[in-house]
Amino acid sequence: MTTTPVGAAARSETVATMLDVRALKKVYEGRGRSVEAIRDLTFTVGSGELVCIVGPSGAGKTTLLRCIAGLLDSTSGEVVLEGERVTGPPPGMAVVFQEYGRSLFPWMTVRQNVELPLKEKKVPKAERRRLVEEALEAVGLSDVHGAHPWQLSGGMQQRVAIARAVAYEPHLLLMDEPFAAVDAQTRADLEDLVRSLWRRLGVTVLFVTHDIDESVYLGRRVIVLSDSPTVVLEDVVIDLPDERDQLTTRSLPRFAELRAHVYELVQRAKGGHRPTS
Amino acid sequence: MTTTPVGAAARSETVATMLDVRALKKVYEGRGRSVEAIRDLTFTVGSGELVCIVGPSGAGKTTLLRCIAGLLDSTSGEVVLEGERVTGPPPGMAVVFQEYGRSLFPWMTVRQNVELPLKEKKVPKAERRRLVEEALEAVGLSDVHGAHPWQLSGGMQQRVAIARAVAYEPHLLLMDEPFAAVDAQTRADLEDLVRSLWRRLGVTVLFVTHDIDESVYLGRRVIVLSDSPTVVLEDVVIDLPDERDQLTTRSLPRFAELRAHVYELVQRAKGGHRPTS
Amino acid sequence: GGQTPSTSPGTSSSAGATTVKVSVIPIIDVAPIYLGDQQGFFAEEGLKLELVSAQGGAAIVPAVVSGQVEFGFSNFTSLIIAKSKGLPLKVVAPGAASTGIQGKDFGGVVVKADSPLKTAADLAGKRVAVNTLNNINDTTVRASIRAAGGDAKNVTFTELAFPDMLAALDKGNVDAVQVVEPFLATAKKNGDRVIASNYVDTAPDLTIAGYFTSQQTATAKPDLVKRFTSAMQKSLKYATDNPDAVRKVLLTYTKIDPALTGSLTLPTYPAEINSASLATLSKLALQDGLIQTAPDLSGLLP
Amino acid sequence: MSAGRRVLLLLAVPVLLVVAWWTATAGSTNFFWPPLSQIAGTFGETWFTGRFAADVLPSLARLLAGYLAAVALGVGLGTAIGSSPTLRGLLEPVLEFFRAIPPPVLVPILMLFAGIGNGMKVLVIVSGCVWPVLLNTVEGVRALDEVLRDTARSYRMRRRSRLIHLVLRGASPQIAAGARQALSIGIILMVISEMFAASNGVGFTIIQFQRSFAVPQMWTGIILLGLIGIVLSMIFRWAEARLLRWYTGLRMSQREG
Amino acid sequence: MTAVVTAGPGRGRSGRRHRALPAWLLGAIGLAGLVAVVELAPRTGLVDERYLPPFSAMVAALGEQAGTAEFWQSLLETLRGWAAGLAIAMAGGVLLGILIGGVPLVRAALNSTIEFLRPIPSVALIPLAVLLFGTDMRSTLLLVVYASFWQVLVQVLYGVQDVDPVARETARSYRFRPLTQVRTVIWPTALPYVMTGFRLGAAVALILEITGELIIGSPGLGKQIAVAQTSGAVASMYALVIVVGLIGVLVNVAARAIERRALRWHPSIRRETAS
Ligand SMILES: Nc1ncnc2c1ncn2[C@@H]1O[C@H](COP(=O)(O)OP(=O)(O)OP(=O)(O)O)[C@@H](O)[C@H]1O
Ligand SMILES: Nc1ncnc2c1ncn2[C@@H]1O[C@H](COP(=O)(O)OP(=O)(O)OP(=O)(O)O)[C@@H](O)[C@H]1O
Ligand SMILES: [Mg+2]
Ligand SMILES: [Mg+2]
Repeated sequence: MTTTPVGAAARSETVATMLDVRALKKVYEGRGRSVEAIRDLTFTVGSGELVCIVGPSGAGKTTLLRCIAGLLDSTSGEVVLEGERVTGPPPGMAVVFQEYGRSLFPWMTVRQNVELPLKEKKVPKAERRRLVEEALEAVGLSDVHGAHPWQLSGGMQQRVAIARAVAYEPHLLLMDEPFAAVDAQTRADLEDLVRSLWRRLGVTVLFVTHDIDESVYLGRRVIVLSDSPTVVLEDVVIDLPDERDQLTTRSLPRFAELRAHVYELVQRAKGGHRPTS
Repeated sequence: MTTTPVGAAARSETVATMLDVRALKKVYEGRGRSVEAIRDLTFTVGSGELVCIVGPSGAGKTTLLRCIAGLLDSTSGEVVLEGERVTGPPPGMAVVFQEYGRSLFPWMTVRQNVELPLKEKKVPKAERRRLVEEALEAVGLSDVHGAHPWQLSGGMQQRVAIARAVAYEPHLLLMDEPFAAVDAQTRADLEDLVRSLWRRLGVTVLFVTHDIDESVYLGRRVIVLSDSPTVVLEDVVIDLPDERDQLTTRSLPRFAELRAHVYELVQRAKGGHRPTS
Repeated sequence: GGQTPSTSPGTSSSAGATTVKVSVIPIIDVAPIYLGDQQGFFAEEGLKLELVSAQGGAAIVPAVVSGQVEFGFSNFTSLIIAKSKGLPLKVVAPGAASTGIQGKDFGGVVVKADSPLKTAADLAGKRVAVNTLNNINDTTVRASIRAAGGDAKNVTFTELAFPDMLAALDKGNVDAVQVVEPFLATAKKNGDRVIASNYVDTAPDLTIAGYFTSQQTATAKPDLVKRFTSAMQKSLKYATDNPDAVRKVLLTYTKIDPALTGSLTLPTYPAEINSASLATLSKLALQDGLIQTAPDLSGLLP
Repeated sequence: MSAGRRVLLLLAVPVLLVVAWWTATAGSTNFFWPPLSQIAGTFGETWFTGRFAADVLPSLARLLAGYLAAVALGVGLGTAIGSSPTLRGLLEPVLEFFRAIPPPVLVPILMLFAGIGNGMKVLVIVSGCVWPVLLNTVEGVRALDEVLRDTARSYRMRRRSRLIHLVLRGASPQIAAGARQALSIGIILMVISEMFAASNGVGFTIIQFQRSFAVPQMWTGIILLGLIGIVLSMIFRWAEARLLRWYTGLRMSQREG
Repeated sequence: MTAVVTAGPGRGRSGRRHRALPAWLLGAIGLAGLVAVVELAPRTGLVDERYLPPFSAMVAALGEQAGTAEFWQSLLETLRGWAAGLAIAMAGGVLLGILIGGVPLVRAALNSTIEFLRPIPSVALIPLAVLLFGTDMRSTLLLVVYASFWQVLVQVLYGVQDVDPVARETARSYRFRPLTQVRTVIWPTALPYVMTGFRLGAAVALILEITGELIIGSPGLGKQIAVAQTSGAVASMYALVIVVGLIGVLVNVAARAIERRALRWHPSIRRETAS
C-alpha cells in the first residue's frame, strides 16, 4: 500500500495511505473547445491527514476534488481510496462545494438541509437532533434554522453548507474554498472548527483555498498546483506544531517562512512555471 | 446637498456628494419570519470616492448595496444619488454581484456577456470590441472569450463578471465581494485594476469585502458595519497616500495600524458591540 | 329525462326481465322506441330496455359487434357499407322511413330565401353541406339531382354537423344544406326554402334507418331478438297511430324547443322494411363509390 | 455513446412492440383488430397512391401554419402574462375558461367567425396548441433567476433586449417543453379539425375509413399519425438541440462520464 | 401586449410601491369583460343570435337546467369521470416520468415509442375503446387517461432534466439512495413542471371526458351537450358549455392555491409574496 513519494515532501511513513491519486488526467471535451484541465497529478494522502491544495484560479482544483469525490470521470489515471478505485461517491464522504448557494436545497429549511444526510445515514433521531444543533451552533447559525437558504446572506449560506458537512461526521472531507464568503473573524473561527474536528474525529481533510495564510495555518501539507494544464508544482510539508492557535501560530517565524515559500510558489505557478521533470 | 457627517470620519469637504444614504432601514417580511436586516444607516459618499464596506457575515452589506442600486425597496429612509432619490437602477451604474455564477447569462459566451451592456449603451462596434478585449485582458481571460460561463472555474466566472463591469465604464461601481473566488496573486492584480480604473475614470466605487487588508489597501474610507440589525459602527478614513502599491503600501506602519483598527472594529461588531448613540 | 344508466353489464336478468341495451342517436327517428318503452311494450315481452345514446356509427357499430350492447340504430347506407365490408350485422326491425310526400318530408335540401337555386338540378357546381360525407345523405341528394335532370358529379359536398348548417348557410359558406328535423322546421321558420326532398326523390317510401344486432347475437339469442322485434313492431305501430304522443315523447329525450314540436314533420315509422328501396340505396352506394361490391341484402335483412 | 448503441437504443423497443403486435394479431379474426400483416399490406396502397399529395400534404400544411402561429402567440402572450401579475390576474380565468372547452364544442363557435375553410381548421389547431406553450412560457418567465434579472436591470437593459436576451432565453427550456407538447396536440387537433367541414386531409380520411368500416385502412391511418409524430419530433429535437445547446451543455457539463 | 418584461407593479423592487388589485378581483374583471362581449356581440348584431345567443339567454337556459336532477346527475358523472381519469394519468405520468427521466438509458430507449404514441388522437381510438368497454364510462375513462397521461409525462420528463447539477451532485456525494434523491432533489425541481402538467392534464382530461360523453354517449354533461346540439337547443348547449368552462376556471384556482403552498420556495412564488 505504499507509493512513491511525490515532490520534495517526505511524509511520516507510518501513516496508512487513505487516498492515492495516480497520473490523473482530465480533459473537458466540448463542441469545438476541449480543455486539458489536469495534465498529470500524482500524490497520496495518508489516513487522517489534513492537506491543503492551492493553485492559480482555473488550475483544476475543483476538477481534482470532483474526480476524488467520484463525481467526475477522469480521462486517464485513477483515484484509489482506501485501496479501492473510485468509481462513484464513496461512503462516509462529505463535500463542501464552491458553489455553496446552489448546493443547498432551496425547498428545505436550513435545519432540513443539514439534517437530510444524517437521515440518509440512518442516524437515530435524538442523535441527529444533537448533531444538527451542534453543527449550526458551531458555524454561528443556531438562530436561523427555520429559514430557507435563499433568505440568508451569502456567508450564511456557505456556513450552512459547512454545517451540513460537519454534522455528517465524515471520514473524508473535501472542501472547495469553503470560507470564501465569510468575514475574517468567522473565517478564523471556522478554521479552528475544521482543525478541532480533524483532531477529534481523525477525519482526512482535503482543503482547497486561495488564502495562503489559511493553507499554511490549517494544513500538515500544502500541495501547490501549477497553472493549467495542471501538474503538482510542489508538495510542501508544514512542519509547524500540531497545536495551533490563531495568534501564536501565525506569529511564528516558521509560519512566515512557509507562507512566503508557498506565496512564491503560487506566484511562480501563475507565471507559468512548471517543474522540470 | 450636504448632510451631517457620520461617525468619526471627517471627509475632504470639497468633494460633491455623489451618494447620500439617509436613515435607511430594511426589514425582510416573510411568512412568520421577519428579519430586520438594516436598522438605520446614514452616510454619504463623495463623487469619485472609493469606499470599502466591511462587516460581519449577515450584517446587511448585500442588502445595502441592492438598495443603493435601486434593486430593492427600503422599508424606510432613502437613498439619494446625485441629488435624485433612487427608485430604480440609475444609469451609468455597474454591479458585481456576490452570486457571480448566477449573474452571468449561461446562454451567452464570455465575450457576449461582457459585450451585452455595451451594446445596450450603444457603444459603437469598434469601441465595444476594444473595451471587451481590454477588460478580458485585464482580468486575465483573453483566451476564453468563446467559452460559456459554465465551462469556467469559479474564479474565472467571477472575473468575467468583473470584466463586464469594468468594460462598462460606469460612473458608479458597486462590488460585492468581487474577489472572493480568485487566488491571492490574481486578487492583488484585480485590486490594482480597480484602483487604476478608479483613478483613471474618476468612478465612484463602493466595495464590499471581508478581507480587511484589502479594504484598507483599496479604500479611502472604510465603513464598518455593526452586526444585524445594522448601523454604522465607524467610518474609518484611510489616510494612506493615494499612490498605492502592493508591496510598499502594505508594509507601511500606518497600514498595519489601520488594519489593526479595522480588524478590532469588525471583531467588536461580531461580538455584538454597537455604537452608543 | 331519458334512461337512467346502470353500469351492470350484459343481459343479466333482474326480477325476471331481461335487460337489453340499445344504442341509439337522440333524434326524432328513434321516438318509437322511447314511446314503446313508456307504453310497456318491451316489458310485455319481458325486456328491460336500457337506452344508450351515442353520436353515430363510430360508437354504435363496434358496441354492437363486440356484444357490449345488443341492438343499435343506424341508417341503411351505413349498414350496407358495413355489410359489404364483411361486418356480421343483422337488421331486426325498421326504424324510420321517408314520408314519401314531395316537399313534406322530415328531411330535405334547403337554400336561403333569396337564393337563385330553384330545383335540385340547380345544385350542380354548388357547395352542399351534408352531415356525413359518403353516406346516405349525399347519395340521396345526388339521386335527387339526377332525378331533376342535373349533373350530380359536379357537386361539392361539405361535411357539417346538422346544428352548424343553418349558420353556415346564412353566412354563405355553403349554397345549400341537407337538413332533417328539427332543423328543417327551424329553417322554414327562418324563411329558408326547401328545394328538394332527397329521400322522396330517391325511392318511393324509402326506409332510411333501422335497428340491428350482430350476427352472433342473432344466432345465440334468437328468442331475445324475436321479443325485441315484436316489441319494436308494436312501438312503431303505436307511434304511427299516435303522432301527438310522439311529439310529446320527444321532449323527454331531446332538448327540442317545445314551441317547435308542433311544426315538426315526423318521419314515417314503417311496419316493414321496404327492401326495394334498400336495393336502390345499395345501388347508389355502389354508383357513388361508397362500396366496391354490392352486399347480399337478404343476409342483412331479417 | 457510440452510434451503433444509439441506433440500438432507438430501435429496440419499437421493434419489440411491433413484433409483439404482429404475433398477437397474427391469426386474428376480430373485425376491428385485423392482423398487423394485413395492415402493413394495405399501408402503401392506402397512402402512397395519390392520397399523399391530396390528403397528407394539405393536413401538414395546416398543421404547420397552426402550430407556428400557436407557438408565436403562446410565447408572446405568455411573456406578457408571465411578467405582469396584473395582466395574469386579469386574463387567467378567461383563458382557463376557454382552455376547458372541448374542440367539438368550440369549433362551431369558431365557424361562426372564421367560416368553414382552411382558416377555421388552422384556428382550431391554434386553439389547442397554444395552451401548453402559453402555460409553460408563463411559468418559465416567472421562474427566471433573480440574480440574472437584477443583472439585466442594473445594466439598464432596454425592454427589447431584456425580452430577447433575458426573458425568452431564460425561459426557453420551459418554452421548449411546451412547444414539444403542442406538437403532438397539433397533430391531434389536425385530425379533429378535419372532422368538421372538411373534404380532404389525414384526419378526414381516417374518419371516413372509420365510418365506412375500412378497418385495416383506419389502422394505417393511426400508424401514419404516429409516424408523422416521430418525424416531427425528430425535427423538433434537432432544432431544440441547436437552440438550447447552452442548456444541454450546462446540464451535462457536470455529469459527464 | 404592453406590459412585456417590465418588473410589473407589486413586485416591489422598483421604486413606487403601487399595490396591485388582488388577483381574484382582476380575474372577476376579466370574466366580466368576457360576459359583456358575449352579451353584446349578438345584441349588436355582430353575430346572429340564433347561433350565439346573448349571455343572458344562456344564463336563463342554465337556470332552467339547474332545476333538473338530470343536470346535477350529469355534472356529478362528468366530475367523477374526470377526477378518476386525471388521478390515474397524474399518478402514471409522474411515476413513469421520474422513472424514465431519471434513467437516461430508459429514456433513450423509449423516446421513439413515446413520440409515436403521443400524437395518436383519442378520437381515433373511440371505436377501440367502445369495443373494449362498450359505451359506459370506462370507455371515456380510457380516452381521458390516454390523452392526459402524455401531458403529464412530457412535463415531468422536462422537469427531471432541469435538476441543478450542483444540487444533484450534492445528493450523490452524500450517497442518497435513489429514492431519497427522487424525493429530495428530483421531485422538488420537477414540481413546477408537474404543476403545469397538472393544469394541462386537467383541462385535457375535462375536454376528453366531455368529448367522450359527446360521441360515445356515456353519461355526463357531454351527453347533455350532444342532445342539445342535435335538438338545435343553442342556448341550452352554451349553458352547458359555460358550466364546463367554469369547471376549468375552478380547477385552475385550486391549482394555483396548491402551487402557492407547495412552491413557496420557488422564485416565481417568493418574488410575488416577499416585498
Ligand atoms: N464543465 C466544464 N467544461 C469545460 N471546461 C471546464 C468545465 N469545468 C471546468 N472547466 C475548465 O477546467 C479548468 C479548471 O477548472 P476548475 O474549476 O477545476 O478550476 P479551479 O482550480 O477550481 O479554479 P477556481 O479556483 O477559479 O475555482 C478551467 O480552465 C475551466 O475552464
Ligand atoms: N430574501 C431575503 N429574505 C429574508 N431575509 C433575508 C433575505 N435576504 C437577506 N436576508 C437577511 O438579511 C440579513 C442581511 O443579509 P445580507 O445578504 O445583506 O448580508 P451580508 O452582509 O451581505 O452578508 P454576507 O457577508 O454573508 O454576504 C441576513 O440576516 C439575511 O438572513
Ligand atoms: Mg474551483
Ligand atoms: Mg452579502
